[in-house]
Amino acid sequence: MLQTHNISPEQIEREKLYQDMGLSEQEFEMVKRILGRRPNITETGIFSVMWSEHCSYKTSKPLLKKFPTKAPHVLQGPGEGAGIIDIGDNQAVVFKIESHNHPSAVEPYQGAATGVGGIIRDVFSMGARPIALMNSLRFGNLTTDRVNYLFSEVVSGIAGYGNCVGIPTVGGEVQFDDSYEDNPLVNAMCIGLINHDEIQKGIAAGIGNTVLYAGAPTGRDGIHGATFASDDLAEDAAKDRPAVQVGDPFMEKLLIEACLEVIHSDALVGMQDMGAAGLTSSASEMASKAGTGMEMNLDLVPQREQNMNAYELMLSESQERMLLVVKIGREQEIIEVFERYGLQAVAVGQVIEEKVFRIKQHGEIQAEIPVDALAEEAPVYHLPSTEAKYYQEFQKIGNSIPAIEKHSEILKQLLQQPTVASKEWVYDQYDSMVQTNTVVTPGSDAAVIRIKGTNKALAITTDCNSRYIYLDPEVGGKIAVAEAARNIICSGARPLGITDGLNYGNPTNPEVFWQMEKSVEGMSEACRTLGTPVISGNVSLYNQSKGKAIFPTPIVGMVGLHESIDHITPSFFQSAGDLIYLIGETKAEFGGSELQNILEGSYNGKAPQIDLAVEAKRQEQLLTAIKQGVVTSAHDLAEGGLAVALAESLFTDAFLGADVSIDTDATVALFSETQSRFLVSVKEEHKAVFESLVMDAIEIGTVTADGYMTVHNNESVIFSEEVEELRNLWKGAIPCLLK
Amino acid sequence: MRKVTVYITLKQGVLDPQGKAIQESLHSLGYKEVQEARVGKYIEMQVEDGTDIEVEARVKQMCDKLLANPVIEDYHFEVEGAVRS
Amino acid sequence: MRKVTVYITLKQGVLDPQGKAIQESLHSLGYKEVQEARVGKYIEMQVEDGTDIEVEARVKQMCDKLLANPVIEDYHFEVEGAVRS
Amino acid sequence: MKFAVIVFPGSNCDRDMHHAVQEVLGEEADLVWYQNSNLENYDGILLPGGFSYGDYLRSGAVASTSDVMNQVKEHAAKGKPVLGVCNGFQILTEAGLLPGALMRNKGLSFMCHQEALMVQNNETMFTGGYGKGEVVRFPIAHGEGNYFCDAETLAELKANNQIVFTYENNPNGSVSDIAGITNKEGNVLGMMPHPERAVEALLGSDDGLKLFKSIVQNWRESHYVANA
Ligand SMILES: Nc1ncnc2c1ncn2[C@@H]1O[C@H](COP(=O)(O)OP(=O)(O)O)[C@@H](O)[C@H]1O
Ligand SMILES: [Mg+2]
Repeated sequence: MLQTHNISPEQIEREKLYQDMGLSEQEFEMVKRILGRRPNITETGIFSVMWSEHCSYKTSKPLLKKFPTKAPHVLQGPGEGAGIIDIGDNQAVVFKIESHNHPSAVEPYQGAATGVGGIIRDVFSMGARPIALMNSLRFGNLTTDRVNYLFSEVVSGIAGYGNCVGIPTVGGEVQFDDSYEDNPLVNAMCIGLINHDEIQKGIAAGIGNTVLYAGAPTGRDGIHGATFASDDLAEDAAKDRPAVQVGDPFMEKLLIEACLEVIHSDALVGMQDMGAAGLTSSASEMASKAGTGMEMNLDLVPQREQNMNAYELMLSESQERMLLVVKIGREQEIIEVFERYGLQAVAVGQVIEEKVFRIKQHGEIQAEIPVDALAEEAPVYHLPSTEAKYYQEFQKIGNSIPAIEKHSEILKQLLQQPTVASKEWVYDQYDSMVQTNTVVTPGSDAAVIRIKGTNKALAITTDCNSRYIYLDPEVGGKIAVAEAARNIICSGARPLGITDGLNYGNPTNPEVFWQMEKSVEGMSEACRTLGTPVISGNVSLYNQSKGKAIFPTPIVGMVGLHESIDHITPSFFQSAGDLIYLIGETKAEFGGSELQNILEGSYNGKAPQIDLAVEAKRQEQLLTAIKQGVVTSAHDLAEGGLAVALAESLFTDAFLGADVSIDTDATVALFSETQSRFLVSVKEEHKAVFESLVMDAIEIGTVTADGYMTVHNNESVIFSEEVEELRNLWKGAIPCLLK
Repeated sequence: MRKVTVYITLKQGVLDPQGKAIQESLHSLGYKEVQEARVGKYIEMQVEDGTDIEVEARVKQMCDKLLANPVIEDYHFEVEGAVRS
Repeated sequence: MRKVTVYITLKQGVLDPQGKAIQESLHSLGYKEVQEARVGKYIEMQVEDGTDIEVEARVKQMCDKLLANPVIEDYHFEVEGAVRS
Repeated sequence: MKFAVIVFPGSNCDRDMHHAVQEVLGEEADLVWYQNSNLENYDGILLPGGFSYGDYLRSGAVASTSDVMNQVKEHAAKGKPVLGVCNGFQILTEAGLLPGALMRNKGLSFMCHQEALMVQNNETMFTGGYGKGEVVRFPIAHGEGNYFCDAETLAELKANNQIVFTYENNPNGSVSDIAGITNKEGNVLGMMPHPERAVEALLGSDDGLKLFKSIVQNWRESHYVANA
């Protein structure tokens, strides 16, 4: 790691040391202009992390502006630790997603664990009690020891942290594709519950007020992590190893309880977690937001290691740390709360009028920087964007129907594709029930969490089919939002809003930037049409190694509200005799499909098309029908099309079967991935009402008691497979691949 | 058959929450003299015999490939009856 | 300051799923010579100085009261610079 | 009847236990922080699940050495009910209030799902409301629920009818499929499965409610006799 002791400002400039820290020459010149002198090593480090993509969003800012972020029910949009949406009764839901990709590629267990820890702090720093966690993962195919290792360790890391802090991990997604082989994606989402009057902000207001440091002492962990996350993953990730942080979920649990107790004290002015760029970003952002300055004495900062210098203390990313601003004279009562939980809380500085960020150590000023220079005045880049060559080629390819002899064989293969297969191996390792609110545990379209003391519940899902987005970023972006909404609707809830986890390759590649631009535009349009504003998010760029970028992966984390728990609807068939309906017509669309993956081992052609107006109408009608109680089960069609959705609807302990008939071409009907479709079951007696409410519903068959999945067209039976056998293939696939 | 003992410890500077918890609980039990505690793994294996060199080379591979996590852990090992190399 | 090292192992007869898993993965990696693997804990402490007897007596207490669980574990320890007692 | 739910640093099923007793069962319950607490005025003590002290060293080990456990021992010595669930069970074994130990699951990983349990002994103050041999569904959520004890201890457990719950399909490698046991006297129950997570049908099972009702029922009867 970069040696930071006794390096002179001159040396930094002469030897261009700022470049190792991630600052460009132009940026270094900006720094000199802002300071009116050469920065010292500490200041250079502070600028480099604050101006890193991870903290400043310098290349993605122009794109993020495109997202719709306002709506009457949005109490807090992007900008704070997490976004907040009103759910009535003076309650609100708080949520955000965050990536921890690079750390997870280097040390999967700790990388994933600390990713979970970080997103939890974002949520409780708003004053909310975390009530659920989700995780959205991407890995290469489970064919190499390395990938298997990354996958298993990431899952244990998420489990190890989430289970210990006592927040249920209620859902997520895992997609496996070669583009993630060296660059797995680990995005964690946290959802919290808060009363309107308890909302905290990360502000350092009130000149003379005290700055408190709470939680774990500072070590040399993850120094420069933010910069690390803003660069390509080095082929020899070893050189990044100093960036590894270790999490302590036990400490986090105590921090949660202590922080949620201090928010009730009027002595507390502001609170923020120390995330990326640790002390530097939390302190400077709190001051910047309040239009104040801050002075800190590093000698007072609790330290885990010997003789750490200012650079190390300011840039360390040690976990489980919080920064609080407390009314002057009221420190002790706050400190006592932390001490009762066995936590350290120490006064390390104060809010000052002069809008500067001043750092002292050993009686000397180690850094003095205008506050706004770090946040507001960070550089913003408008990078060039070029329509990708591959896309132009793919657009020329027409939709053809693949030739298939045995549809039942294809179905079996599909069910064993890791992306389609049961994720039970994953979520069984997560405590999905702690806090006793989980009505729908992992395994359905959306997770459902009841809200104690009310008749309401929340539905949560994460979705992003990056294959479509790779083929067509704009259309794929729309689909990601639409699919999330479908999952929420199927559970019987109305979508409230989303958080977005944007994961892409190197933005300085114009084709990658084009992917970013188009997918964000697509998502934005879908958010507008479906009424789901973006209230928070995260950007992770430079997800590529050996010059190969990942599929563009803008993950959508969506939360919905059940006005009544009576609306909660399962995604599985419930009883024999129920009628099975397919909502939405089916076209021959195989670009980016799981079938294409099986047959060609790659993705090409056009992504499935989507008409957002139609999508919105169908979702509205289905939700109306659900609320009127005429829908027994609802499941959306995703990877693998109707065949997979039908099988999934039968994978319960109810040992049911289904007998459906299709009139169009079997391959299209069974495996096409045409969008905006749902599979629902309805009781005979509700037939009329259901059909009057849902326009595009076609009755395709009935739920049976024979334990077979039977598909036929008007001439003959296409196949009839034992559900139990299909289920075993589907359940066993991932454990088998890991053996 | 040889007994091989592998000691796996966290690298210096890597946070050891477990060690910290143990130290604190020893303090609360009155053992204030404990200044630091760090926890490692200790693996005992029975390995078919071979020359010192062979066995040591193989065990080193096992540590690098599986037993230790080079990103955060150090290791050392003893091969029973081997002449310190 | 003295360095004290405590070794905690599972009692014979208590089965050790972790050790078994390690042995199996070693086999699948081709290290078939590994006949048995058992995983234990290894705790390094820095303890304020005292006579050998004192320190050893205190450490023994720590093990009995907290560090080891007699139902499933055995332990032994080394006090740096102590004359084997 | 008044319950104390002991809260250790790192407990995380304390609120769930409190909710089950106070809101669902409708009995009085307090969350009692482990430090300078007084358990004298409580009729029943509940040790909730979670990761006390991060489960560092051994699950339940550190918590078992805290002062409040001495009060729990006194309370138990008076024959009053003590229920330890999951981490609570681990603490009880570490504290010596129950025999044996809980080791790493045989599959090594944490597991969370519903399990079918058989009520082996319905004559305890915790299981009076169940039928003998009744099969109930409780969630499990643990990484170290693999119950171990030596042969003599196991023989004793059987001889004294201390095995209260067994798994129908042993998920973690526990000896004799043990999911929950009592002490000899029968007033201290430790179990890995979570009855407090099985008190509302909305959440998938309410089979656990009978367990709490049994405790209250038993307490009422004994006090009726006592006060009569
Ligand atoms: N990483 C994960 N963590 C927890 N649950 C997961 C994870 N991946 C998938 N699941 C669960 O498995 C089920 C199927 O996932 P998925 O196929 O992505 O659902 P859908 O396609 O309806 O979005 C969902 O209930 C999801 O929550
Ligand atoms: Mg779905």
